[in-house]
Amino acid sequence: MDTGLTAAESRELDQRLQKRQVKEFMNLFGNLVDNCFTACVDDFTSKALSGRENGCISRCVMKSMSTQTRLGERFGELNAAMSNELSNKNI
Amino acid sequence: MDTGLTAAESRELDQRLQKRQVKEFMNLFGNLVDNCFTACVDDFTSKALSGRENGCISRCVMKSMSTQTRLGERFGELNAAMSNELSNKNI
Amino acid sequence: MDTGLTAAESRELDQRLQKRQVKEFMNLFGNLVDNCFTACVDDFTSKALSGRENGCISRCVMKSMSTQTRLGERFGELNAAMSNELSNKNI
Amino acid sequence: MSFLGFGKPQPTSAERISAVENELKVVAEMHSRMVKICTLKCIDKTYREGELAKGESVCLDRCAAKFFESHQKISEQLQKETAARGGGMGF
Amino acid sequence: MSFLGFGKPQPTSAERISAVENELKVVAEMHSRMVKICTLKCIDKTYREGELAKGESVCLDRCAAKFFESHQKISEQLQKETAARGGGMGF
Amino acid sequence: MSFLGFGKPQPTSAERISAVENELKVVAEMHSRMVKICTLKCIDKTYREGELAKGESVCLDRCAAKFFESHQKISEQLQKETAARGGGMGF
Repeated sequence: MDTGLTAAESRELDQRLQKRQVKEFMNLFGNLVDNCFTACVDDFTSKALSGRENGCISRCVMKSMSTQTRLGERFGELNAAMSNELSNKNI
Repeated sequence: MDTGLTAAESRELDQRLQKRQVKEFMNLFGNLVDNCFTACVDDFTSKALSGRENGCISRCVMKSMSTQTRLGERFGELNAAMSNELSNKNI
Repeated sequence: MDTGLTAAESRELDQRLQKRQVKEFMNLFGNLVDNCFTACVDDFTSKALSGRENGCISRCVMKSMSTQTRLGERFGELNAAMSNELSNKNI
Repeated sequence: MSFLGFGKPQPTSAERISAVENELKVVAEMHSRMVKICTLKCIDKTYREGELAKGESVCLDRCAAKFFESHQKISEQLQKETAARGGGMGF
Repeated sequence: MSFLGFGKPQPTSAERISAVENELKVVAEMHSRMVKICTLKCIDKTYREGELAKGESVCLDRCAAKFFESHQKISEQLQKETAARGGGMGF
Repeated sequence: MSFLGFGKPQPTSAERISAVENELKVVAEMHSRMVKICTLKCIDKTYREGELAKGESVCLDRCAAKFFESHQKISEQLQKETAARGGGMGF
């Protein structure tokens, strides 16, 4: 993206984006825990995760990472296509 | 609302409120997309929206805007009534 | 927690934490309203809460506070145990 | 709307601005929660119509009134219970 | 992606940075909403497998495409309707 | 709790404060997610009683323990998988 910022502005922006990345990773991690815990843990007759729950969580994390990767690729493609379309319209 | 702020403070506040408005509009827009997509799109045998899905989304947006408007009016009335009640209590 | 901060840094941190506490209380209160309203209010043939709804909300608030307290205790214990484990690993 | 204790006299300029900003934030968040919850309670999810049905409109009005009543009731109960338990903001 | 009107020429340095930051925030939030919603629509919640099934992968691709199309469509409709109603950002 | 890599030595004062603030934010968010999810898993939504039933209390305790165990397990798996895939924070 052509941001039209000076070098100093870019540096300031970079710092803010790093903070945003940390925040986004924290959200992503939190959503992952919520999602896999909700889907996999339903037995409260003991206080330790059962073998079945452990397996489910582990598969859930793997599948969620693949989902994240795949959707990230699609998102990048679609976003690039949309940006092109919009800048063609604006010219 | 009587904010009890000086002119300079009011100006600073205005700037922050503008930022807040942008943020709230973004939330509102995001919730609208979530809500209408969840309600209307359920067929993943093709990658383009079907006529039925398009119609549903369009009606969903219209109805959501009316809902937003109507609830905004009620909220304003109820909030005014509550503020009056509270300031009467405090006097 | 040993934060390794100077006194001045601690003071600055305290101020930020107070803001955070206010924010967290607001979230907690908002979630409580959402949760108890969703669970207890389902009759929209009148615009005032019925006796049944009032009772349900009141019990919901009491139970939610007990839940909050109990989970707060468990969270404190588990978090302390985990911190100990981690610092033992790091030494 | 001062039920969360904002809007009390504050010394510095920054604090005065924060106080008003917080008060408006509480109102904005309450509004957004109300829209979400009353849409869920009142609006037909099939979106066969783009206009609000008569029944939906009436339901929204009553839902808004009940939401406010619940909000105020819960706020009062919370203050009473918190005082009785001698607890701070974390319940 | 400029459909929310960010990225227009802005005078001061702080505003230029904010504009780019907001634009990236909009994209990041859209991404995160898409992941949540397409996971819900496409991924089997039993997590019997740790790999994405063929059907799940295809569903994710189509869901991403439909999500983008919906996003753009809703954004355009919102602009038209808001203009027609003469309303501001709060609808 | 340092599993997200906060709390490492940081040069400037502002960064030191941010690091501690982030660490506490992670803990606070984890707490709030736990309350939401364990309330959903353990608390009877009819609210016929205002006191926690014995079964609910025990369920909360076990849910808290399992939530922590899941949190730690997922955090470790995420680190391993991310390293194995050579990916950054976006998976």
